[in-house]
Amino acid sequence: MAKRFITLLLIALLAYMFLPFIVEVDETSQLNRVAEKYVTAGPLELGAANLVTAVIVTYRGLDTLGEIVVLFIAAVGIGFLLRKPSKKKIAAPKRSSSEILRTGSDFLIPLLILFGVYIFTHGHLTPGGGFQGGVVLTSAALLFMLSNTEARFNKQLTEVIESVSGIFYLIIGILGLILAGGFLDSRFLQLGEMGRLFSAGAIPIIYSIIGIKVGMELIGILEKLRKEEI
Amino acid sequence: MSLIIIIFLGIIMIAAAVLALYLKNLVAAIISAGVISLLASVLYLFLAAPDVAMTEAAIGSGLTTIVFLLAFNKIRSDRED
Amino acid sequence: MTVISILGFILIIIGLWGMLTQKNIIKMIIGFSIIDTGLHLVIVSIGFIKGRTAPIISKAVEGLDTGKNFIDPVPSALVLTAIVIGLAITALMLVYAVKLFRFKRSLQIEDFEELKW
Amino acid sequence: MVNPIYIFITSLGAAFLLNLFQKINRKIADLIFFLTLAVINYISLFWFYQLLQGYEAAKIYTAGFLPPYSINLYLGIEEAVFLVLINLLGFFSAVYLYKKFREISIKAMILYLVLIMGLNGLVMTRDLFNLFVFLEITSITTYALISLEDNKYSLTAGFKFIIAGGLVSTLFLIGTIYLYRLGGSLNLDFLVNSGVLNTKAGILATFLLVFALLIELKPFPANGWALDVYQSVHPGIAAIIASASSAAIFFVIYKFIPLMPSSFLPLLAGIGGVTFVFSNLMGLKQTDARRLLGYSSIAQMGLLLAALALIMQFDNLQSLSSIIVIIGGLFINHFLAKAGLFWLAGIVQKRNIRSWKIIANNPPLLLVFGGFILALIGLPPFPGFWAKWELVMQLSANNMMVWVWIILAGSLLEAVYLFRWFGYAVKNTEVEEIRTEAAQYLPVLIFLLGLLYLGMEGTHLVSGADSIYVLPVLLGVILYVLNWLPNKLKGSLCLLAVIYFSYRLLPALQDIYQLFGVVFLIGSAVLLITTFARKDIFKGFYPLLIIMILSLGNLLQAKTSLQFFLSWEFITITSYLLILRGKFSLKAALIYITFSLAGAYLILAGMGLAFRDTGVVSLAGLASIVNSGYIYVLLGLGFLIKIGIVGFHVWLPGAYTEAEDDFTPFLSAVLSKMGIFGLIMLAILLGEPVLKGIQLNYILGWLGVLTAFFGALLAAFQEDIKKLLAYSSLGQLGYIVLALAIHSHLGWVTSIYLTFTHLLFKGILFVAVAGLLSRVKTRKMYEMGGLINNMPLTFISVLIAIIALSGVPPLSGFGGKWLLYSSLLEKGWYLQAGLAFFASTIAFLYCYRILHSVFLGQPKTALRDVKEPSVWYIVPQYLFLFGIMAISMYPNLILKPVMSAVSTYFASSIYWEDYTVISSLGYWNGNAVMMVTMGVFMIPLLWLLFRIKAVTKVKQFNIVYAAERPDRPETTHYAHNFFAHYQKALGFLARPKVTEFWGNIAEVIHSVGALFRQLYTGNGQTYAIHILIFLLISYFILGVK
Repeated sequence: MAKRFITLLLIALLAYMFLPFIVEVDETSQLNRVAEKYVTAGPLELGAANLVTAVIVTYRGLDTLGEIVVLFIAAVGIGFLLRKPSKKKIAAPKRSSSEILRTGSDFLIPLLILFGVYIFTHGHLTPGGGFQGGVVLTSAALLFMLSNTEARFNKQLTEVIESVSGIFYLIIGILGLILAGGFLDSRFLQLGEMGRLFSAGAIPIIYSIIGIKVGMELIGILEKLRKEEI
Repeated sequence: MSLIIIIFLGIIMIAAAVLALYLKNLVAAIISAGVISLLASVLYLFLAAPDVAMTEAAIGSGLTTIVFLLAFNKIRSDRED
Repeated sequence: MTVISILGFILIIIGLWGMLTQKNIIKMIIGFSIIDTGLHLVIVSIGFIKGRTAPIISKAVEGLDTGKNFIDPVPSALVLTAIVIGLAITALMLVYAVKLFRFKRSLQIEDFEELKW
Repeated sequence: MVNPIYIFITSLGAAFLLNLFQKINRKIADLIFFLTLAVINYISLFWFYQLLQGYEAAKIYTAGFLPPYSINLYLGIEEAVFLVLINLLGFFSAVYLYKKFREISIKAMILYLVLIMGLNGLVMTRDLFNLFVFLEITSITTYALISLEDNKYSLTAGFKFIIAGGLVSTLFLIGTIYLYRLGGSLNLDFLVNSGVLNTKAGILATFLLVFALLIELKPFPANGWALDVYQSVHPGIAAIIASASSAAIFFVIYKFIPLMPSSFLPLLAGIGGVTFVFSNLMGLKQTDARRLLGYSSIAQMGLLLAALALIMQFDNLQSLSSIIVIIGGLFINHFLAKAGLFWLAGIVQKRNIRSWKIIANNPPLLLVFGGFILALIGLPPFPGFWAKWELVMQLSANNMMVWVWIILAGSLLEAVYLFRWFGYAVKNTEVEEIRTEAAQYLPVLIFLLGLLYLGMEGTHLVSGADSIYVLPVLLGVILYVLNWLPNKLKGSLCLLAVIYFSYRLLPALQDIYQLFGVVFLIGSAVLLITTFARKDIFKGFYPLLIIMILSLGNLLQAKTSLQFFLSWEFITITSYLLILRGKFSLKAALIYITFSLAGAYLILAGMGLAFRDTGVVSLAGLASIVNSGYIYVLLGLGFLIKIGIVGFHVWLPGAYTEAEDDFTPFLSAVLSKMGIFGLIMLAILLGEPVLKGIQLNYILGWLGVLTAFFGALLAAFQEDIKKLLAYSSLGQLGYIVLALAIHSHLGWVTSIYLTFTHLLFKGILFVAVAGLLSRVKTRKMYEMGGLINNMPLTFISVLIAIIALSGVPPLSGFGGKWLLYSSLLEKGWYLQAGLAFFASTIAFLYCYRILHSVFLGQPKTALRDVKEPSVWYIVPQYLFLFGIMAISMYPNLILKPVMSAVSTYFASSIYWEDYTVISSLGYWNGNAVMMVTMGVFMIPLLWLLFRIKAVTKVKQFNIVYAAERPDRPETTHYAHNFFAHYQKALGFLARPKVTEFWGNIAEVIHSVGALFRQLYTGNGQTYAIHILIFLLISYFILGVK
């Protein structure tokens, strides 16, 4: 109990410590230099309508690559941690899923995939992008897993797609380095007319790759958590 | 108007957070934590950040909850062995 | 919006409380994910400017000065990254919980004190 | 020009593809893995080389926009150094881990590659959020790699690590976002001077960032998780965490310094200092090798942090080279040695440090182990030595003496546990072999060679150093390589080397220095003959001996305080290692090195003060210091500890007794004089300093006479012949110090004269005892007896040495005593003279006992067939004997050179007439004394010999007891407890009070260490709470302004 009390005291002190963040930092009414440049020059420089996408894919592209890497190593790491299967591996009798779920998912899965693809290909135009699209792809896969409890995902295929999309990402980055201003510069393709699907340089391509890679990585994580490799 | 909604949502979120920590039933606690993220994604709309709202809804509340449940399921099946 | 950043900090504090006092490892991880949610709220609220819209060029904002009408896109971009990283860490923590349970048949943090001093 | 961004591209490309390649062929995947590591090594080395040539630093703008609009990387010379080290370690650790990787899973290789890439990113990026991403990349890969050893220990540790890491990243992110809000940028260079520090929130944000990074450096007390990780993970991974990851984080903190408000630096220094001292304190109680390394790692990073923060606070900007020496030296030293030791821990496979003795079966491994230990402690010839030296000098110059003491205290604690560990490793009693594989052994060896190379490079960077130590070390290495030669040949080579070295050195030295040269070098040369008696091949003996002897010579020709200290440390290390060779010397050697290092650190601190006052490291510069009392005290105390002055003598009997029998003569006859030399040098340079109105020489004199008194007293009550001689040595050194303290012409003449005679008779006695012990397998005197018939030659030399020692006419000792009392009376130190006289009467007692117990009386049955020791023991004795006879007959042989040497510093107060020395108090004619005494003694002796038939022999146990029964038969021997009656009278003075005192101090320090480590409860949650407490204390109490 004493320990709880001390912890409470500490946390209260911590809250007090954070106080200047609330008290001293008021709401801004102005953009700072960096943001100002992104929203004013961004559309012209990169041709993307969604400026968050412009920041994610190009201006702070290295972060995004890093983020992809984080997901990648999380997937690898989880597989690595779970490399030894549980001691007693009884094939637990899985309940087969209901008819409704199965027919429903047969119908839904293609739609979800389509929707996911839409989201990440239109990341430069509308809200959403690679991550969100990738998650939608994952949900399609999840639905598949739920409706077909016996089936195993084609692991080979997801892994190959994942690796290849990762390499493509890097290649596009290098193209930016060689053909444009720097690594991950998306301007080595024509900017095109703003608002079109094929515009904003390489942003849609990068975001699509991200979408696919994120999708595959998340599927990998879920798959590893669901079943263990034997 | 929006302020009232925000405060209302905020109170629910805090309540959900406390519930998530103190519910005995772990599945309920996990879902309760998912609710926080879901409501947070609503708040992001107020903050004019639709991208974040989508992500938080999909990843923060959706996927994270699923990962929690899968892991918990794994632990439960280990316990039964 | 200050209200939302306050809410964010409250969630951080609650999550931290959970992480430091809950004995069950799963609960600790829940605490961590609450911290994460709060943190994301704080970050996004930093970029908000009253009366402005999402930084997406559309018909509605055509012809207006984007510099005067858009919120800061940077925090949003950062949070996207942070959310994904948060997921990765949470998943890893959970896998650790699974592994720990296999070794000790327990999820209580006090049962993992062999290494000390 | 290769764009450094390709470091990321190649490692990521390989990481993405490894899984696919593995499906095709595992061999190809492995090849790609190593190729990738080689490529990133190439890139970093390439840039390092380019930048050294003066090329411009690489500025990489990603996405083709200038900062702050895009993330940029920077690769300057500092970054390049860190990258090269991290990548090299990455490569070699991969080689080391290869087998494990192959066994387990390709996934480990993928994670490993990404980890190394992440560390590169940490070093190069200039963007806060990008830094966060790289931080997470390295953390997540580490979390996963921790499970390379898939057991509950590593996984619990890993989970604690994740909790701490989660907390850290939260703090970091809060800090980052508020800096962005207040500073308008995420770019480090644009945040500096952006005005963020004008608000409390800005300072808080900066603090959170710095604090988060700090926690990654594992400061005390918020580091329980780190210790668990070090203890339980695979050593290959531990090496990466301890060296590479810490290096990257350390560099990030360095990058952040421009951003910090000035009040952070003292805070960082304080945290670093506390971490350094406390981690080492707690390390004392640790027996798990890997956890011990963990403590040491944490301590070293603390020291590094403190050093960095302190240097940044110096008022006057120091020269670049001294910063490179300090930070670079400490860093590289820790980096290479710690990685090497963790690897070694993996090879040895033993948890408990006591079980490390199996390493002694594998000499190359033992050598490497010893090298790393010396490096970590900061001894020459490793980079850490230069770094510590320079650090102490610069701290002193900036008036931060408190820091000097903190750092030296921490270093001493660290030395104790590391040397203790090393001691266990050397004592080989096991037959178990260590399996080594080239892939594991090679990286370790390469890192040690790297350390040696960099240590040598350090010589050029430190002012006042030169390659003075190269010759001894080189000869040592040659002798080590020639180990296969027969023992006598090696010994002869060694002897030749010493003679040649003396031939070159002695003429170049002047006055007193030259005389000490004779003591050190000629004395050693004679003693070397003894070692010819060794039969087996002794690895390491001659190499160490030659380094020690030549370093003694170097001590004399040192021109700068650094050269002096360097040689001093070389002698300390080699003598420690030589003492450690004795069979049961483990404890004695540890005590010896502890006291020696404590003494050395006092000397170091004194030299630091001198540097502060003079600004130069030349020894001659000491003479110009006006207020030299403190320096005199520090240096003097250091020298006195080496002599074993009363109060600090606890190391002496053990070391003398437990050292190998043929090494003890070196300790007593030669090595003990280095402290005397130090004192004389000090007196030459500083004169007679006064501190707070106290005449320091007066105290020194009393210390000397008390040492003489207690030395003699303790000697009288010993049963162990070596111990007896050890205490006797101590007593004699007391006279030398006393004479020295008189600080007059006569006093110094006496002192140096005594030094010479002590060399001669202690040389004889210890060599004789070595010979004796080579035949008789006991050191207990009451177990010997009657050996006069078995070893007449030894008996004669011992007899003469003892006559010389006890100071009775006619031999040289009498001259010494005469000179001593003359000089004491001249000075007016009557009380001291009285006590000295009393002490020499006690000396009679133990002298008599040696003769009587060992050589006279009834021979023991078991020892009836004992023969004279080998000729190699006899020759040096008679060489010394010849010396004694010569200077007894013709004292001017020695007194003349001594007097002329001393008269460089004092006007002479004594003069000569033929063979007669005349002082104001009387005269001494050695020749005449000899003649008279011979007459007085020879007549009775002849008469006794004539009467010898009348003596009746008594059976040994023919004693009648009066109702008293001895517990053991031996104790009935008359020689047992020989001076029981005196013991009753004076025994209370001989009780080991001082030993108890030091024992208690050691006990208390260990208990404090044990107390503090109770903090580490093993509970992951508690560790997180520690971090929180630490955060709040740092912020609120330590005052972040």
